[in-house]
Amino acid sequence: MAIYIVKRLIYMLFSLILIVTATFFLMQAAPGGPFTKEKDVPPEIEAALNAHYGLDQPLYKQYFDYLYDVARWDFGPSFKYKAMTVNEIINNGFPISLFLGIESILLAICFGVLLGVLAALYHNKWQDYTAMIIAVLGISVPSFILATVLQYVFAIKLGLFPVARWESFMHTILPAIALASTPMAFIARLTRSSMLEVLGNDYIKTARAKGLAQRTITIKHTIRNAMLPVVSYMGPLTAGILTGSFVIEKIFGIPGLGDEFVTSITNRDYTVIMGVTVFYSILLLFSVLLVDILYGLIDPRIKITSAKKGE
Amino acid sequence: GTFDNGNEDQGGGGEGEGKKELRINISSEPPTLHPGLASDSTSGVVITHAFEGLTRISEKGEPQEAMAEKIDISEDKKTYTFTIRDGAKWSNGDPVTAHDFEYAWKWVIDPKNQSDYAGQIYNYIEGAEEAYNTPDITIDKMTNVGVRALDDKTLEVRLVNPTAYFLELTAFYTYFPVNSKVAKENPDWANRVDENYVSNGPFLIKDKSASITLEKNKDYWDADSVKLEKITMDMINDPNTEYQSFKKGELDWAGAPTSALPTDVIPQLQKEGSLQTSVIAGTYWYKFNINKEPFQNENIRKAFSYAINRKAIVENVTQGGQIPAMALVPTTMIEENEQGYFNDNDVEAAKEYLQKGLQELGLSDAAELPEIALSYNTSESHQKVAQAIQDMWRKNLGVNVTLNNAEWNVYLDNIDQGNFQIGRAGWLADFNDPVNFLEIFTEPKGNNDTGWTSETFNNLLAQAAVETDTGKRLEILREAEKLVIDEMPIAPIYFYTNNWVQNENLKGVVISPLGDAQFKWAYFE
Amino acid sequence: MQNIPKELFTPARFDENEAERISKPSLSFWKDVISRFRNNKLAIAGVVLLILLLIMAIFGPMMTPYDYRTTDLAHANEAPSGDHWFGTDELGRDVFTRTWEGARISLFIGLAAAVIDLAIGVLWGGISGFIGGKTDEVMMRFADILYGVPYLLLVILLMVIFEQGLGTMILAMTITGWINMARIVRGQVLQLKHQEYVLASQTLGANVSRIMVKHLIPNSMGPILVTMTLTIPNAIFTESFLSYLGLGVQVPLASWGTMASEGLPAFEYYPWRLFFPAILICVTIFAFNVIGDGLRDALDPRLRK
Amino acid sequence: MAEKQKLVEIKELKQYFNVGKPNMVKAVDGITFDIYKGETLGLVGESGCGKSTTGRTIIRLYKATGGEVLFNGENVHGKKSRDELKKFNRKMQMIFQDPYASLNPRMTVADIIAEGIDIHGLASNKTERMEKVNQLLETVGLNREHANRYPHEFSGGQRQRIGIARALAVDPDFIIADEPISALDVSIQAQVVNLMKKLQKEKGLTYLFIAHDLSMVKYISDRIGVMYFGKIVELAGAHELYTNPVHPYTKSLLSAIPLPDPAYERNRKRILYDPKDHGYAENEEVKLREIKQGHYVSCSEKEYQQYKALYS
Amino acid sequence: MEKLLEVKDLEVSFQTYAGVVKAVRGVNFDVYKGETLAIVGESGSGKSVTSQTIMKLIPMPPGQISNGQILFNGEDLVPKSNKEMEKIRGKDIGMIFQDPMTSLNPTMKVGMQIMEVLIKHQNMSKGNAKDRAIELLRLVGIPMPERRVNQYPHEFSGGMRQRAMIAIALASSPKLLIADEPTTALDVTIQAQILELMKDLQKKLDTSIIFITHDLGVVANVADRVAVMYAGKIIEYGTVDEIFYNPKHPYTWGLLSSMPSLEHDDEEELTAIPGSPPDLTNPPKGDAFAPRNQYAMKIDFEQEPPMFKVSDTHYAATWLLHPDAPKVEPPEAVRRRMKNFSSSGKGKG
Ligand SMILES: Nc1ncnc2c1ncn2[C@@H]1O[C@H](COP(=O)(O)OP(=O)(O)OP(=O)(O)O)[C@@H](O)[C@H]1O
Ligand SMILES: Nc1ncnc2c1ncn2[C@@H]1O[C@H](COP(=O)(O)OP(=O)(O)OP(=O)(O)O)[C@@H](O)[C@H]1O
Ligand SMILES: [Mg+2]
Ligand SMILES: [Mg+2]
Repeated sequence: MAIYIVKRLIYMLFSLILIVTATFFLMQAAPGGPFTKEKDVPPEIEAALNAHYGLDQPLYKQYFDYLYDVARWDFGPSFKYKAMTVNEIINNGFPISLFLGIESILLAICFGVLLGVLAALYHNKWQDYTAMIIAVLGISVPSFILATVLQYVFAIKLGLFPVARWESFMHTILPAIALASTPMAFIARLTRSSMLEVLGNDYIKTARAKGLAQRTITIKHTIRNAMLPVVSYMGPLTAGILTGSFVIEKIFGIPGLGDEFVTSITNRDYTVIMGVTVFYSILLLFSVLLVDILYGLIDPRIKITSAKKGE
Repeated sequence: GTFDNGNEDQGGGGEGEGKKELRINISSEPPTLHPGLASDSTSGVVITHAFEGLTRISEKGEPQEAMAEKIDISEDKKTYTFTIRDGAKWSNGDPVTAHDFEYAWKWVIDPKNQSDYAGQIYNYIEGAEEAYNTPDITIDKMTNVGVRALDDKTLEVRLVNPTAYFLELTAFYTYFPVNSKVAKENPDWANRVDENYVSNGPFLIKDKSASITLEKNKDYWDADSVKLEKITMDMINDPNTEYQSFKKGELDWAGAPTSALPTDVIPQLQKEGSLQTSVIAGTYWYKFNINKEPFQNENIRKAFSYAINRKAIVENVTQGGQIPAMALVPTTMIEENEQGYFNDNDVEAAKEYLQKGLQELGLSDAAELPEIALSYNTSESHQKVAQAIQDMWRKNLGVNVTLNNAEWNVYLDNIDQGNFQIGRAGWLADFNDPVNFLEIFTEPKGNNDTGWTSETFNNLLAQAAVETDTGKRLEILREAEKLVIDEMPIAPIYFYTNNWVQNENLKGVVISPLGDAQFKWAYFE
Repeated sequence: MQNIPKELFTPARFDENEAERISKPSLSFWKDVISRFRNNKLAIAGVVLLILLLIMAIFGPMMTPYDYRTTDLAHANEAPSGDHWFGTDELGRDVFTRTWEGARISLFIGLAAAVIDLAIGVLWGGISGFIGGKTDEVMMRFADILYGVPYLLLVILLMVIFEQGLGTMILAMTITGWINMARIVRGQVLQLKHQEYVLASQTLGANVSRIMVKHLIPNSMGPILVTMTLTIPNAIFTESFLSYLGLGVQVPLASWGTMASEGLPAFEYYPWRLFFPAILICVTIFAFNVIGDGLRDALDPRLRK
Repeated sequence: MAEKQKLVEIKELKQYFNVGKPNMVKAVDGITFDIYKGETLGLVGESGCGKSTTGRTIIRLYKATGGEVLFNGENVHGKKSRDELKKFNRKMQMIFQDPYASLNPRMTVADIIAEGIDIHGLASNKTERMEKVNQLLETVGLNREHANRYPHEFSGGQRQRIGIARALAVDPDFIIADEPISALDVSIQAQVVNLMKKLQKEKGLTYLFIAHDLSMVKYISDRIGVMYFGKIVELAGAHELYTNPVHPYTKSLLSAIPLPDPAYERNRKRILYDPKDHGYAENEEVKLREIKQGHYVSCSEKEYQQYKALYS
Repeated sequence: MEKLLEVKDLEVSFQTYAGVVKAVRGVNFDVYKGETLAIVGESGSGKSVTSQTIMKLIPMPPGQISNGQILFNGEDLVPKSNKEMEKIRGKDIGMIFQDPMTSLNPTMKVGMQIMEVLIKHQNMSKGNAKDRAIELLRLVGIPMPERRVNQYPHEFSGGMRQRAMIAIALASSPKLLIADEPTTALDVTIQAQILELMKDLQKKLDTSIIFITHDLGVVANVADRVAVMYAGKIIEYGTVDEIFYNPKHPYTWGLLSSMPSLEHDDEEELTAIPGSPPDLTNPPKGDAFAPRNQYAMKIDFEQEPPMFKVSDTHYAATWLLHPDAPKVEPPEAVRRRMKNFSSSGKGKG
């Protein structure tokens, strides 16, 4: 196990370096730069700025300098937010995105699994169809539309929640719901289909033959076994949601990392792009690893140390 | 000048009688809180309330003494002597001195400090440009720069040219003072809002996190005029959310200048009568690339420009009370421009010009024109305008133009490379003078991507620069403007307005001719 | 029992070949699938809906005297009426015409993205899972890396390199879109590759491509279909995002995604601008979902003992 | 027997899984035996003792960890080039255990049977291909009407026959049958076994017949090998093995077979086997030794002497 | 002897896309206290459906009990609700399934899977249940049960898993144990162990067993009485000796003669039953076995045979037993058996 994790960590490091490299050169290749302004900056000033931030150096040198800094977990200053370092930006934005992310993941999992389980238990009955319609709505109404509609209905018309900002728990509810809807729908579909599969297994019959009540069977024998595909889906999803959703953060005026990430790209704020990418990739790679380890915990048959089955 | 990159300018309702706290939205985190580094309107709003320059734009829209108690201007209008007000204090209790101004301005032109707006100073002040271009210069060595504290109270400034609008410039944040004692000891003083963040304005920044909180500065020299106890500036980046927040009463202000109203709600607000509109110094235009077929031909350019129904666009598309532009310089600077130099929606003339142009190009029919694309940067409002105009060209000229949008930086890059036929641009003045619009066209580079040049035009501008008589100077400038409109390297569309909605009880907000909002005098009824 | 005629107790002619007869009528696989599918009312409803949508996409724009691009500024933002069945938009264009014009693009994009994601994902995931070992590790890490690189940056770069247009947009959409499909297919293949019919094919000397095409892919159709039904809405909205960035369909051409996004801020006042495209997206996704479910059931070998 | 021609020679074949990991399994641990042309060699042993692995390693589904397999004197595990491999694939075929899992549910019977024909290009056109398929169907006792049907429409026995037809399509000399009847019920087992015997007679096939049902193995095999934990413990002629089992494991196995005879069953005594009973010393060499002509038993030198005295 | 279970006219069908599958078409049998009834028959003949119907474990829908009664201790189980059945399942009736590899929950410890039954039906505390689970594992012959209770099924071998299944089925000492092909997946040595274990436990607990299999060797080993099923019907039943030594139905003949015996002559062909089972969505008219029956008469294609009585304990449904039917010679292998029957005299006639 330890060996396996060490091995995976080494792979992760490689992947990370490749992501950093790719992002670095893509970013450099994108037109515009951090100092491209609405009004043309006089060339002298631009040159001075470039020199100051080391952007006049040959690309390979900038690259290796950057790698060196990343290795020390120092992402440098932001080009746009002159008073801030990238580390500060991440430190400020991430806890907020994390909170929102965890809230919506919990929502997505709880309701997604609930819907999926109901749909499977009442296969081809009205419960199933209702769950299906909710799931279809969740899949086909993207978060930004849902966010706006929720905001309008629950904040403006009914006045139950604040419209925007990040101040109290009440402020987190609508964005979390909007963010959770699509993953919830997907989880519901996944859970339904894997529940149906599990329900067809012989050991469910065994459990029924023991005289266990339906509820006990569902909770103790089916859900856990049906969670594997959901867990695989959770890997990339967790990383995505934890680092924040740009649209939701924008719509609800939440000062999280997702908004920062997108803005940094439109601003060509090189250091922020790189810093957030590194951070995000580490999260991503860790969650993929975590999923593999979780597999083993959920299903004792899966030995992560041997071939990893179905991510 | 600043290009407007697409934030629509638009704008009332709300309760809160006798409230002492104002809540507004500035859309995003201010990139900096250092007056010398700021180069954007978001930072500008915060800094303008936290700091004060020698002058401040008054309720009437004119510069007024602020930190300066007295201003003497020399005969040749090139030397200004400012006397600092008694009782002007920094928030840490230090008096504001002329040295603080000298230090702050020189700090800006010190190339080491990478101030984007260094040009705002070195273009006007004697010796400053040279200092800026001297490597290894330090503030101490800038002895030839025309700004000098004669004593603690007196600041002498020498200009390169007589600059009619210099006192407006001194109200601009790049010209704000910084506490030189604190700044010298602690070069990063502006990075954090703590005891080192020392300012001298009507409000003081107390907190900066998810929002910025400013509180009334009790020691401010004109504290009696300041009625608000607190201003909170949120950072909601979505116009619709901002507007909804306003409706819910969570904000006292929504829309320009620090944000924009969602275009679709504007007509509704107008109907309700709550929309606030003010004309500002900015022009929205389409530029023709005269190095690309078929726009090397003046008549074709004219045809395209004349075939636009600006009134329809302003009334039905942008809907924010904008003024159709048949001229370059906004009406806030030249009132006569409400009429402009040609007729709006002059389809007959347009067709004639088209015919003429086609003949000159050796074509017989508009269908033989090369493919034409209209480029604009991604934004909902640009897109609407572009679609409407595209349809006008099709209907009026029978020309099919394709639309081509791109992400902001990509768009800028394309324009810079001359990679366009027709491109969208908007120019918002940074100071209240026609020159700000005209000087764009002096060279076929920089901000003039059309490739258009004219010696006559350049001569006119040179003449204007040294003309001290305001009336004459304006005449010369108008002549230059006419020249641009005659050759039509750009097709002006409309003059910008600010649109916003505000709490009904909120009074005393000052909107400058440039469109900036000041809450120094604001209060709730 | 008593009055059974005696002659019935004579031996019948016994024919071994007759015994081998299968009493069920012969149905080919696809006929079987189709008959199974046809019994699934919900799935049929999905097909009917989809056909209706397609018909409307073809003929809808012809049903009105308007076209999708002619503006009529005097009649902007009008509510649905006898003149404009779905109302008009902010430039006075007929929403009905634009909606069905948009259907062409959105349906095309949705299907194209789904098909391309499918092709790449199946190939990548299939090879990765089937060969396994180091190849698998490298291929999957590559997918992780692509997933890790900021998407917006990729899109911006594509925008610089390629001409604006449908092709570029589809490229932008599929550049990372296939990854999910690849993961799913890989998971399936990991399970299926040990099936005896795959081994049998190997002992006959089949090569990888044959095994993929003949054995692994057809037997992974279930999860593939589910994933595909999820790819479609994604593509429809990614299209509006990309178009907004300047990579795809150009205005005044409409698509459901762009119409919904543009209608969103105004939905309080002009709800029809959001409602019609949004509801049609839902209907489409619903149709694809039930068809997907129906197909999966119809293709499921376990229902076919 | 000695004059018979060796078709397959298996020498010290080893197949370990997860080599180098803590969960390494020595599924096949150095087995050596020959298969003669035209004979059926049965392979029995308890579940998990490595029978399937042996078969699959021989046919190269797994890469052998050690040892070699000679087919007609050629080492099949040394082969590299595609063409050589293909040629080899034609000569050696396999029938699988599970008639449900070994036929692709989404292919028609004709396509399944013709898979080998397609791969090796044995038919020049469609009609020839169909003709071959029909012929094969008839060979395994099905008729041409079945060609366009799908596996799920067939009973287990019929499916297994389709599997056999698939293997026969490439005209192999040697067929490895991995528990071809275990999953079938008795009445259908007979169908398959009869067919296999018939084909052997007609085509001179050689079988490696893997099973754990000893009565059926005895019926079909000429010689039988008994496997225990990755090793062959006894190898002898079928009749010889049943009448004179030597190795205690073989005895235990034979005693466990239930017979469809209630009277016999009521009196059956089962013999238990515990490997510890051998009491082998640490360095004692345990290997296959011939105690009688054609009868090999895995034993130590001491046991060898005992067995020899007892049985010959 | 006392009847524990009576199944009367049981009919079960499944609604499928392809039509209604009539899986069980009128089955009657009884199970006495302490006896073992074996049900044999071809794959798909309805053995599992019959046994699962007794427990009401068939999925409903698509399954449906369209007719019949299942009297357990005189009480009809058919109209009982799921809630009521929960009290009977696992307590009065235990069940062992065919495949030990898939019948245990792979993600739950084996101990827990046994404890569940005890907690549910005996209201035991967790601690007591665990002790009892260890005891049960020991009873079914699993070494070191203290350690094994905390292991997962995949850490058990096939034989051990099947024993764990038996432990679950026996946990609350049921009166009836239904074993659905409990040894098909096991090799002979382990199979023999399991069979011995079951017989042993039956003796100790006086349990009745329904033993389903298609392995006649196993039947011969465990059964007191045998029922032979074909296409959803019982076509012959009798004591084990009657069925093995004096079979009457041609299908039973086919079954018995298709097995090679150890003394069987290797050169001789096995007598296989040709063809494949009928399609139960559309059962043929007359005797379902007729198309595969080489002794079929014209009447077999016309009318279904009733149950003919052979002896008090032995019945068979074939027109061959009709007085008008011609006398036919059973196949060679069967004749040999019959000879044994009469010569050894073990049959009760
Ligand atoms: N791919 C594999 N990876 C790891 N271990 C394996 C693999 N295949 C087989 N084994 C192990 O090798 C041993 C022998 O397996 P094999 O399938 O050859 O047994 P068998 O004799 O065919 O058993 P059965 O009668 O159950 O089919 C078993 O312990 C099995 O777990
Ligand atoms: N859930 C179901 N839906 C539809 N048909 C079913 C279902 N369960 C069983 N059947 C059908 O009922 C018939 C009897 O099946 P059953 O499982 O009882 O056979 P069996 O005698 O136990 O066979 P085996 O020996 O293979 O276990 C079969 O034709 C089967 O296809
Ligand atoms: Mg095996
Ligand atoms: Mg069964």
